[in-house]
Amino acid sequence: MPETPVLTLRGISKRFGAVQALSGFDLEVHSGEVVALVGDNGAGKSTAVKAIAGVNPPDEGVIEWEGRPVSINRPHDAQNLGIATVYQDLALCDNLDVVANLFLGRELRRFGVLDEVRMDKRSRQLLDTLSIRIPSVRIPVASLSGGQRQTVAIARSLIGEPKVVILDEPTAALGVEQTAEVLDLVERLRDRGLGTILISHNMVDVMAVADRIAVMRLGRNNGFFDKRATTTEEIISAITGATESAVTRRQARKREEER
Amino acid sequence: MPETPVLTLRGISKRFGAVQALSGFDLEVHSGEVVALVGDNGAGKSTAVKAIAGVNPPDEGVIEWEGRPVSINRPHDAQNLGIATVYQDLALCDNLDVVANLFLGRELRRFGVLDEVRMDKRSRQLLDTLSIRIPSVRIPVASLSGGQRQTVAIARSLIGEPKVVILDEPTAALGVEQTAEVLDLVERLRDRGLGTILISHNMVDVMAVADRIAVMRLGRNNGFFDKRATTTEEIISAITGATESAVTRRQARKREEER
Amino acid sequence: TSGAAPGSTAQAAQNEIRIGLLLPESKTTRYEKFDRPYIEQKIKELAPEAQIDYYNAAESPTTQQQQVNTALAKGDKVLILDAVDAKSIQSSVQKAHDAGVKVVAYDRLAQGPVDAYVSYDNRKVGELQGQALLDALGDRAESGQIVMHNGSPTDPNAAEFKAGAHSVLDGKVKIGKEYDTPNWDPNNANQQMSGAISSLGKDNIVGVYSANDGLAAGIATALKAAGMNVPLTGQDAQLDAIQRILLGTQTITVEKPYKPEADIAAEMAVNLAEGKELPDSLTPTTVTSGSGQKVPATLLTPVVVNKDNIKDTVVKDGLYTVEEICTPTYASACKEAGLQ
Amino acid sequence: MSRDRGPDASAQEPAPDAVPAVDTRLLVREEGLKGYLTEFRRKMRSGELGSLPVVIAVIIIWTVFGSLDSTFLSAQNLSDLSQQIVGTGMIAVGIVFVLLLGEIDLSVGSVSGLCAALFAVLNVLNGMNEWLALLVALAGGAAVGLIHGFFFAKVGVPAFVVTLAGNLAWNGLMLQVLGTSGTVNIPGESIVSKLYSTIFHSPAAAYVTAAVGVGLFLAASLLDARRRRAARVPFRPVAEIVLRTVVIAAIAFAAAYILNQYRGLPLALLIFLILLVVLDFVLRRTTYGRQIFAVGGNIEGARRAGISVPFIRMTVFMVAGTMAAAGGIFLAGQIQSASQTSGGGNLLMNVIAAAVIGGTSLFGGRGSVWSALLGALVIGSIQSGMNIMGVSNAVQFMITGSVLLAAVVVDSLSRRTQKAAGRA
Amino acid sequence: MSRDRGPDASAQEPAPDAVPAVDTRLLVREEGLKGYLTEFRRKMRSGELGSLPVVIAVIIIWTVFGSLDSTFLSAQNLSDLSQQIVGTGMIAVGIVFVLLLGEIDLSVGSVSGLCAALFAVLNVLNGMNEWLALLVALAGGAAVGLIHGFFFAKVGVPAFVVTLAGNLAWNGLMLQVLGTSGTVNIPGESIVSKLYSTIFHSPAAAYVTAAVGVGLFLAASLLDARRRRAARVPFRPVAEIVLRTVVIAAIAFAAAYILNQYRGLPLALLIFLILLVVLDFVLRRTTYGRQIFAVGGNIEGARRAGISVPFIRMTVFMVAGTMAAAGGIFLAGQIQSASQTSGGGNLLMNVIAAAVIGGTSLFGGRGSVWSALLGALVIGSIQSGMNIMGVSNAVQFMITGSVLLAAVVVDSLSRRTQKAAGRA
Ligand SMILES: Nc1ncnc2c1ncn2[C@@H]1O[C@H](COP(=O)(O)OP(=O)(O)OP(=O)(O)O)[C@@H](O)[C@H]1O
Ligand SMILES: Nc1ncnc2c1ncn2[C@@H]1O[C@H](COP(=O)(O)OP(=O)(O)OP(=O)(O)O)[C@@H](O)[C@H]1O
Ligand SMILES: [Mg+2]
Ligand SMILES: [Mg+2]
Repeated sequence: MPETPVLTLRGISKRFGAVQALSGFDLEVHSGEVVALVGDNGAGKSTAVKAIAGVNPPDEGVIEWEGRPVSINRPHDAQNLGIATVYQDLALCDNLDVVANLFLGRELRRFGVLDEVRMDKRSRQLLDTLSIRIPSVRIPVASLSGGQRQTVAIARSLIGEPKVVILDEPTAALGVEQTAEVLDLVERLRDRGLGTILISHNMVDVMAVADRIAVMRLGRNNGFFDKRATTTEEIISAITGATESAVTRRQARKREEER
Repeated sequence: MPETPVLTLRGISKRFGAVQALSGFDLEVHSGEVVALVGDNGAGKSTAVKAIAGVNPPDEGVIEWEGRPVSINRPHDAQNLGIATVYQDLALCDNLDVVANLFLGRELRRFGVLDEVRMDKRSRQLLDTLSIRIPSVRIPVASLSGGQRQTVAIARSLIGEPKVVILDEPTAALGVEQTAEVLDLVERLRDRGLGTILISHNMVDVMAVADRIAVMRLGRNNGFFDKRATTTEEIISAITGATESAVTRRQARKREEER
Repeated sequence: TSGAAPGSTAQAAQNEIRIGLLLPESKTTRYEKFDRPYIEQKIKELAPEAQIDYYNAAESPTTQQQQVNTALAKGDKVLILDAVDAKSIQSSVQKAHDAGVKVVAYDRLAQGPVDAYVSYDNRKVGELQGQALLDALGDRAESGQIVMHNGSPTDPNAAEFKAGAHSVLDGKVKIGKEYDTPNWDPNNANQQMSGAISSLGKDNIVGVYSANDGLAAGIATALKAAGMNVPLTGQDAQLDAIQRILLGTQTITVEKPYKPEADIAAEMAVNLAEGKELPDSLTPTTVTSGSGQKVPATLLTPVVVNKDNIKDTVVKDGLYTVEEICTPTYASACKEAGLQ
Repeated sequence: MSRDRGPDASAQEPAPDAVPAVDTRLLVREEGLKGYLTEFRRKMRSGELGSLPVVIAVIIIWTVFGSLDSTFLSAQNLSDLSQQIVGTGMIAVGIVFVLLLGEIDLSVGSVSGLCAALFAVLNVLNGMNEWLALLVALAGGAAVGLIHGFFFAKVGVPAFVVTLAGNLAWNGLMLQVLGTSGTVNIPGESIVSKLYSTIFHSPAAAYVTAAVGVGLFLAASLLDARRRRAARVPFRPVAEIVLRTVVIAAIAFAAAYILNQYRGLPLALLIFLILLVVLDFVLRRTTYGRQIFAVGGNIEGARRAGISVPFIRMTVFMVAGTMAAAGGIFLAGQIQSASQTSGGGNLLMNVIAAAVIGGTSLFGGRGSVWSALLGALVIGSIQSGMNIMGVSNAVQFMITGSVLLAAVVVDSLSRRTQKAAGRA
Repeated sequence: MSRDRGPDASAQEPAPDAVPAVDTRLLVREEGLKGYLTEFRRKMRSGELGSLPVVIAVIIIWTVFGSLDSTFLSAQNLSDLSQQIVGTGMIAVGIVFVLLLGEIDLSVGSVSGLCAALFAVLNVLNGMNEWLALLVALAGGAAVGLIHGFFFAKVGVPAFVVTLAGNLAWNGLMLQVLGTSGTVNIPGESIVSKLYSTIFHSPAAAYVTAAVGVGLFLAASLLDARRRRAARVPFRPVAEIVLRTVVIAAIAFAAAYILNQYRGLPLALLIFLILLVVLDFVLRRTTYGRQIFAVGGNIEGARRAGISVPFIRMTVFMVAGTMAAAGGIFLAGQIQSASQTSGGGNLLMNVIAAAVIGGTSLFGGRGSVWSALLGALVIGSIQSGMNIMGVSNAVQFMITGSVLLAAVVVDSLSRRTQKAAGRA
């Protein structure tokens, strides 16, 4: 790929006490590309995301934004660059209403005062577009269901003008329909030229929307795959680090049983 | 099915303030059977589970255990009957070590005093059997990864002698390998004659292990399906309540693109 | 204050005079500003080589008990003891006595085998306050009512002031409202006074009894806010009270001159430390303590301070200088009162 | 900033003409004036009681004490009350801010005493210019708050322990500041005394104040409704706005009338009311206020939204410190002196009780500065009533403790109902 | 119950001979005596400081005060100290229990005063049998704790507010109980006085106590190791057990020696030590203790594991109330009287400081009753030292405040390190 990636990670390391969560992790994201980040539990995916988003800055390594090295030490830095993140744990404020949550950290103002009217209007438009079912934009998030909260969290990342959107297991808690809608959404992001990092354990979803797949294992890179030139089996063996694993055993058994 | 179901729910209703989360919900679970409970976000699956487990007793309806009506008002009641539950949110005590968490609420005792030695031994055996990777059974759960915590939570439900195991989205947060292991485990439970209720949004997993599939929609039953006599599409349309939904639209689009 | 030789301090202290001074608290100005320096000064004067160990119990009887232990561990031979709680200290006094240490009860008569006692008479304070109020009222005493503000119900001394005042006032004047004020809190007194004014009506109140100057501060502003100027008592001769007396918003306060009390305590202590009997001049009377002991004692008489005798009381006793009292705000009032 | 570039409505599926999806199980939706009543009933049921319990409490208290002793409801007593609540109320405002974060400040009593002592010693004893001394005292309160905030926000010590330790330490410092001088008189002409005791005798003052307040409220409501209507988002119907305005006007003019019956509008009350309006605006209509609520609701969420949680925490504790200083100054003005007992006694209990009674939740993220006014009114009324009745101390202690307990029980029960109604 | 029927090892895959899986990134594992040192270093780094800071604190404090005034380290002073810490320590034990739940009890001061007053009034004034009166006082403490626990566990009011309200209300009740009599003297022959002041003069008493304690520890350790070895689970090597026993023996006999230098072993200290051993056992080796830790770690988790959270909470507050009563009785025995100031002053600060200084976390789920002993020793030493030096009150207030702050700062920082090392 000739053009500069919008976001590049090089040699990112992060250690938590006795655990080396990331060591020398690399990643590139181009505009208009969906990169799936997959890996076993504890592989370090969320840690990588938090490093990009400024929640837990890395110990070592370089983050480049549109070719320039940048330092991202606070969530605000990432936001200002144009990185929007939807976290695995939703991080909504239960006591605030949907509008307030959508605009949290980037409220619209008029004469220095919150412009509720514009925020209200904008929220309705946004939620309508995503066909999100919410009884009122003025009810506290506390009264929404898990799926509704997840869609609010995703919608929130699209307020502002992100160039890169990071989704950490956005569909883990979602029903089939909502999952389909989120996948639609991811494709729409790509169509609009955004770079997207999608973390998921669901190979079906990954194969459905990703352009490239980055596999992590024990805090390191374990291969990059082009969606069109790979198979689910290949990725799974990169994830588990073996051709022989519980997954393959299951599959073999099933095949046997079917026979 | 002629023999009495081990667990029967009849006309269960539960209301939270303004939301009627369950209305007239029915369910039967037989020994040696895996029942998948599926439904959209907010359909009321977790609410149903909590009703069975005594966490949030239902407002109306009858719960029968081996044919006898029982009342389950506290988690202890459910445990005593032989119902073990793994919750969507893990509910482990971070400050306690793995052994203490495994035996929490049903500690082994010797002369009225905690029998650490036996609990220690038993834990090692159990974790070995499930081939769960944990550095030591004596480290606090706080230092385990999400996947490790999930496996501990599942292992915990097997201490005691449950006749029915309820798993609320046990694989949502799991990697492919751990997912395969959990599915193995579910099948082993069935082989040993336990009744299992499995909640999942992942149709692949559901179709892989379930014998029967109960679909919920807006707090009500929306059909029971026999695994061998149904298709994923049929179940999805029962979940979404329509033949035309985001899921089918996606599939149609994909097929078109591929052509 | 330390400097004892290493090893067993009890032995090292064999020949020197070593006196422990135990005061009850430091929230009230008097202890740190007057009692302690006066006593230390007088002891040094009488016995220049004397060692003085100072302890302040911060209003806690338990702390004071521990401080007595500490004093005994350090080898003090005489304790000048102003008890936080005259009853609670009994076991400590007994312990000191058993260890051969003499105890001079200061200001409050500790129970137990005390060797000497010097104080002002608290009941007398209440009587003086009551009498001063009656004097100021004159014949209005018959027509109107007064409001009484007693001290904190947790302070045993407050009960004595109260009893003394009642013994004079009862039957001479109608008491319209009476309050105990927790923690001697002036804001509380202020609100109580406002309530009393609303309740009784400002024209029916002819005078106010306040157990101390702190309460009087709150009461005076409530009276002022209601546009009233009636006789108001106090106690302790605080600087702010003297200034109020100059302005006429308070009528009297009761001074208990610290110097004589401190001097006598010091003399008693030094005498006892040197193993002498106490001369009659130091113990003109005998009092009976709560635990039944007869204690040789000096009881001093408190003084009523009013606008006319400020110079002869607080200024003469060295409590305050004229400059301290007569800040610019009070300059004209001072002139009027002949202070400047 | 923030031109919304979210997925544009012109994107392919889902069809833009899809009926707005409504979950049939959601029993209540917005629907004009009638919906307002339904909404009100829903709120009651789901435990969002707001200031209703406290209004009822005030009515009960006034009725009881008024029937026991008629002086309680006299213009004079109510007028005194309106002055007396200002000191407590000011400190309670700071507590409201801290409670919105879900934290507590146990040091405000000591801090108020310390700052009053600071003013008195600087101005009266050391002859510093009184405005400057006032500023120093307020700044001192802010600095103390900053210290608490630092240990809480940066070091991670729970706020209630920091401030518990502070409660003792600042009391020690106050004793040190007052030193051997003890009580210091603040002259009647001093700014501090005047702040408390000035009263606008002209009846016009009270009425004009009431009129201005009501007018502002009406204008703001109408303007907002117009903008909302223009933007096609739900708005309050004019009928509802008029109704609200009428209720507020009734209360405002009644209060003005009572005050004028005795001596007129106290400056202290006016300052307090203006402060409340300003701070209420800050909390509800500015980014800073929104961020306070966000931190009170979900700390991690707020942090990830790019809000500097330590900044919010430290500034909120500075607000609490400053308000404690301001309250301390008014309390000193009340007795025209600063003494060693300043800020002690039941003050801490009273201000916490005031904030909670007023309807601000202990659990964070829910409340309003008006709680401080309402709560201080309840506490002040009880005290005034007990003073008039001449109730003994032991009983007063028990009553104050019980009132605080009752307030938090209501808060806790309402939160529990809310939890059951919303999602836990 | 509980014969483990978990999936049997004979099930198909995974192969039973699979190598025990070890995550290569987990840098530390168990490995005998050497691993013990590594483990120690890891604990230090990850913030699990346990009682190390407090031991260092005691050493520093003793060195400093000892060098300033030799009286401090005299057998007489240390012996007095060993008695004086008992009252504070007892109350601190209750606080430790409450802290293990992650809660706080701000009423223990008042409760201790109330119960002491109860005893004094019943026994001394009303002539009730002294054992019965003692029982009533302790039961009173438990009842008060039950009330707090009820409002906390059943109604859902935050514990710190319930107990803050209680602090005032119980103080009021104490004043009521003491009534007009004010301070009540407790005769020297009374059981309460004797509990505090009895001293076993025979040197044998102290040495035998030390020997019994050390022996029990050794026996228990060896037995446990044998059972573990038999069950093929990791066990402590004998070398390590011996080392630990030697350290404990050194401390125990040194303490006995010092006590015998002055007057012997105080009964109060003996009672306190026995109580600590018993409660430590309850916390670490019984289901009840395990449940307390579980509730302190994750309330919802504990609830779902079938633990009755309200029961645990209520009983823990009852323990706190009872221990407050016991402490109050010892404090009354110390001054042989119950007065209106009992339980007031800095007592609350001191006991909270003692519990936290001793290493029990404010954040719940982490700590030990031995904290109460160690913390009370630190607080007691500082006070005794300041008494000997004659430090002024304003300074004492500030120092006590700072010590509490320092203790919680250490706790908070260690928790933060732990969070970074464990999973947040
Ligand atoms: N704050 C933290 N403190 C200590 N260790 C941590 C922390 N966060 C993550 N870890 C550790 O770092 C490793 C990587 O964790 P991470 O959450 O990034 O995994 P993941 O790939 O997101 O896993 P999952 O699929 O379960 O979400 C794990 O071993 C985890 O225990
Ligand atoms: N404690 C609660 N209080 C109020 N409402 C609740 C509560 N728990 C659940 N609900 C509501 O009940 C409905 C069903 O929720 P439930 O959690 O059972 O759904 P679910 O089927 O488990 O969904 P998901 O797939 O998202 O986990 C939702 O509308 C939810 O908002
Ligand atoms: Mg993750
Ligand atoms: Mg669910």
